[in-house]
Amino acid sequence: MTLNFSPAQIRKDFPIFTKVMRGGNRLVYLDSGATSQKPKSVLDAERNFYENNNAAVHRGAHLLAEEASFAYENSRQIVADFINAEVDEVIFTKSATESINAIAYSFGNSDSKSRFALKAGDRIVVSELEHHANLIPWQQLAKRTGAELAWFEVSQKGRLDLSNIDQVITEATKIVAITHQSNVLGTIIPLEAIVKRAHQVGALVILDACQSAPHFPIDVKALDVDFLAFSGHKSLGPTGIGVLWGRAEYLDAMEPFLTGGSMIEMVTMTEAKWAKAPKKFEAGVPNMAQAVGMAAGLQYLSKLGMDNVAKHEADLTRYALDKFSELRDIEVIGPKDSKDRGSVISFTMNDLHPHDVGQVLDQYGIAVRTGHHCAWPLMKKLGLVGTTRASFYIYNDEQDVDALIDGILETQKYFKV
Amino acid sequence: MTLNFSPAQIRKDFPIFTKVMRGGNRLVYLDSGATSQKPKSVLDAERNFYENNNAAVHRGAHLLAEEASFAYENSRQIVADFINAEVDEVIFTKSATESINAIAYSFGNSDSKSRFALKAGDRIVVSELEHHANLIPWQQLAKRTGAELAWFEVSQKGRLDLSNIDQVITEATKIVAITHQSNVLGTIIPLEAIVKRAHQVGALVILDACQSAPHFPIDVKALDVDFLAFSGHKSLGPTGIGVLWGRAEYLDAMEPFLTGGSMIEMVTMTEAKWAKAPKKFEAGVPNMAQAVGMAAGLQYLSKLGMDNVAKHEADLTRYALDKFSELRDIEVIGPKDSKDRGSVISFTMNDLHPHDVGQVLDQYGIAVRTGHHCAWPLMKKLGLVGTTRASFYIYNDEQDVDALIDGILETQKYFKV
Amino acid sequence: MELDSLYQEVILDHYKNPLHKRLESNYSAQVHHVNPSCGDEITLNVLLSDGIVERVSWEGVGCSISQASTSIVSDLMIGKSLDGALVAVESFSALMSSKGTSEGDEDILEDGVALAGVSKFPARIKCALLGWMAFKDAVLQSSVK
Amino acid sequence: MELDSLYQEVILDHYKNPLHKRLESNYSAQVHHVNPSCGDEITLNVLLSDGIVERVSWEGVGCSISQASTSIVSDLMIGKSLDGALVAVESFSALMSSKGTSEGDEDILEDGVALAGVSKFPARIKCALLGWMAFKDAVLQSSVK
Ligand SMILES: Cc1ncc(COP(=O)(O)O)c(C=O)c1O
Ligand SMILES: Cc1ncc(COP(=O)(O)O)c(C=O)c1O
Repeated sequence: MTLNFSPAQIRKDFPIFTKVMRGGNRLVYLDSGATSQKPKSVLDAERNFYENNNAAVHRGAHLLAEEASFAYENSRQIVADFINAEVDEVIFTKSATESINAIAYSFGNSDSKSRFALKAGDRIVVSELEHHANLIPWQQLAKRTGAELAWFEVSQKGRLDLSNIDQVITEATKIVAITHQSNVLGTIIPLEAIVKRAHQVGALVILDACQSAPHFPIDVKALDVDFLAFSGHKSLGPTGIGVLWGRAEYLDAMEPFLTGGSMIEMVTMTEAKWAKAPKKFEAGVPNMAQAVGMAAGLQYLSKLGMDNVAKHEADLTRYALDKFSELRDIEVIGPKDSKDRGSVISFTMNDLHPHDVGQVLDQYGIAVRTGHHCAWPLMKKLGLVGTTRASFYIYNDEQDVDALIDGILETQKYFKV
Repeated sequence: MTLNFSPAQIRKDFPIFTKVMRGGNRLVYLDSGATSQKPKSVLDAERNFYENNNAAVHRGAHLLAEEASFAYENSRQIVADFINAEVDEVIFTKSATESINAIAYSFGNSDSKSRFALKAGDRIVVSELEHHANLIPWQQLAKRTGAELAWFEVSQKGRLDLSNIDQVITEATKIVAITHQSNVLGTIIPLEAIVKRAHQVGALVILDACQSAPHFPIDVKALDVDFLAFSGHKSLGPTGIGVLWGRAEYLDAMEPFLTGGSMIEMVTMTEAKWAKAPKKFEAGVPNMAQAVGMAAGLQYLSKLGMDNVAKHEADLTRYALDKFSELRDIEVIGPKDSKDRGSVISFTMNDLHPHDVGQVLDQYGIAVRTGHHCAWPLMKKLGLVGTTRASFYIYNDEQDVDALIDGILETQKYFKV
Repeated sequence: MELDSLYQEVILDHYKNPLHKRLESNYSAQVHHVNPSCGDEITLNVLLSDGIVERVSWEGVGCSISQASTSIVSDLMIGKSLDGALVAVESFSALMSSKGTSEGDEDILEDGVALAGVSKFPARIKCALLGWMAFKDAVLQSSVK
Repeated sequence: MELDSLYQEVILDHYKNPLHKRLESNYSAQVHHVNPSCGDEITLNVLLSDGIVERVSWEGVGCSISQASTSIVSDLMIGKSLDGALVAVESFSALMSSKGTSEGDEDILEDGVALAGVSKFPARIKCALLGWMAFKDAVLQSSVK
């Protein structure tokens, strides 16, 4: 295990772990892939904002407005530092889902001469691994513009098949929107090759970092992608906040998405001129307290060190995969080795339905996710109705894995399989 | 004053009022039109959600997911009750700005045969009173569809001019998007006449209730509008949450806005079918804690009684307008009598710039809003660069008004005007 | 254990040996229902003639609760009048929203009362309702033909 | 009072009697800048010839800080070389972001140092910068012509 990295100690910072679960059990939370739990420092940061600095940002000369503006802009800086971005490249949204939709709608709003405009003959590339959030917005954009949607396939081993990369990312490709790590299989994709090919043909790369940014170090400059999205609530932060990062030159040239207050430079009854990014993309009184909370969550992670977080999760995943391999009638769906995979483990058990598995585990205080994980096309491709998914984070340890293994054995016993 | 309505008592529920402001003064918060302060019950409700029930809603069989789903859906019911709506007609957004954009984009996404589709020759009606949030989305929709934007004018007294209503709301009108109460002037508009005419020509009425829903009783059935938007943060609730209400029959027939997880019934690589409202309009892991907090805020208001809230604010506004009328070189912009107006008072002072006025008031702990209040066209129409705006809420009382009056006198003294 | 109120023997029996789970070609209405949050799917055929439910058959994938519940509803409904069938659906819906406070009316629901425990597990109610809602949809479609 | 560090006498004087506030028709570049969050607007003309700022004139609406600051910058710049002017703009920008820790370089900024107190009021910094940024924009436009 990683030196000085103590999940037991970390759990003490998270109030929810004192909760008593069904059957009087402690909480074994293995659903951080859906949403993470929140440390006290995040809850305190939000509360402190409301109790001491609450006012509409950028909109008043009074002290509270000044303090609120500072808190909000300081949070933007913290997010920027977390992903090695420039501060004006960080846009606060309500979620990764909104971030991705924002790009798709902004492109759709471009006039036909813009470099972001799409038309019949153009291509948008995704993959079969995508979460619905990084698939449906592109389906819709394709439908609205006449562009064609193409995708990388997934092998039965759960890896992205890049053998036909030049046929998938063609010269006609304008956008490649892809997930960094699968929320179902844990697969980490070969991003470098994809970025290289995409940029070769002049396409923009949009990275869905929902399952990566909370779990390992992210450096947008090193990744060389053009846009990136992730959510606060999966990164120890509050609900209701997400991040859209984009290269400054693109944000400058793009059309806005939501329109309204604070994103304008000038307005008449018939026309409006836009403010510069990031304001251009933040209409209305923003989710200020959530930005502050999200920044506190990222600071908590930075203090642990994202390298340490990644190492801890890798160790735990290896431990869990070993244990799984000893179980009878359990199949891990996705990479069975720990290379290029994150700490998400999907599995099937006998021919029990995941809902039934999850229900028995719940009786032991074990929270897992069951079903299609918002990746319906992937499920169909793999011939599954769903999986049971355990996902690990900083507060999980080997005891949690052991509890899961015991729970699996109890489930098999319960259903006599 | 309203019987048993005690702002001093109410302030005790709001932690921020213990804050020491510039110059050692207490906080005289007169900027609730921008954002309201939050009672402890709201902060506790949010925190309780994170500490005890935090999980992704509608997505798991485990106890936390069940509890989170219950908390979230129960909040929807509380919002529905607050505006006398059906529960499935209430959609959680991040803000009123998003709510209004959601309608505009949804209409824009309609195929040409839909009743929501717009085309050249169709008309969208707004007014000169609009906040940018209820103006620019319609400018953009008009631009995208070729529809024409028309508007009601505002008289120098700050009232909506309905004398030409039949020429403004023509047979070609498809949408009437209008604010219930001006955030600059406090004017409450003659909604009934507008709804009657709009429905006569088959237009849909979209009400921006940002400045009304927090301040007086709202009954969507009685108002007979078709859509309504308001924000949590102006109604004692958290930032990062808003409400879009729409008639069930319209929500059923409309296209979605944001697409992604949880808003679908079925997805393949190339197609998706939508879930029913409200899910259709809530893609992604929602702002759960904010919904819970918003509901707690509305419950706080309901406990006071919205009739009492309205009466208190009306009394206070009358008191303030009386005091203002005794001041020299101060002009109230907008209705000077208390009929059909809310508790927002904009004024100008000598020819001092509002920023300078706000700055001196800040020195006395008085927080007001200065500038164009995101209503630039209205400012131009009235020939102003901006106003100083005091807006009252449940925690304000006559002492706060007196403090403002004293502050105004000090400001005049300071600038020797 | 709390779980046993959910997974009654009767339910596990229906799950392992579901009744009428083979689509018959003779029907007056066919419906396809899904539970989008978990991906469960069901196709259900109803043959209504002279106001009597003559046949119910189905096919689908899902958890033990949805499979057992569909097995139960299909067997229960055969031979009922349209009105009687709708009364049973209503009775079952009420049972599901009872939050564990009702045991269900065995005269109306027969094996269906074994699902009473589901009402204590909010996330599973839609599993139990899937087959019943599909049946209701199908029988109403048949009746207006 | 804290306020006095913001509203120095010099500032109020410039505010009441702004210098060069009348657009001259003789210019090498004209710019229009706004401060969208408060609606302040300014039009500013610069005449640059042989690398020397010959004339600065302006028109606009805004608060005392933005008006005084524009008055100060316009008077300060006349007669300066392009390079000297840009150095002064940099010096003023640095002063504004000093959070009250700097008094400003009077040799370079002259009356401009009276605005030092603004740096303690974050919401007002953009008011003070409006005229300086407009000037910088205009003079750079002139220099590339
Ligand atoms: C009348 C009116 N409409 C719309 C808005 C926008 O609300 P929000 O910024 O919460 O989205 C506001 C407040 O800023 C408002 O006062
Ligand atoms: C890979 C991936 N993309 C996108 C999303 C959507 O994130 P959110 O629901 O926070 O918008 C998720 C999580 O649900 C995810 O796991």
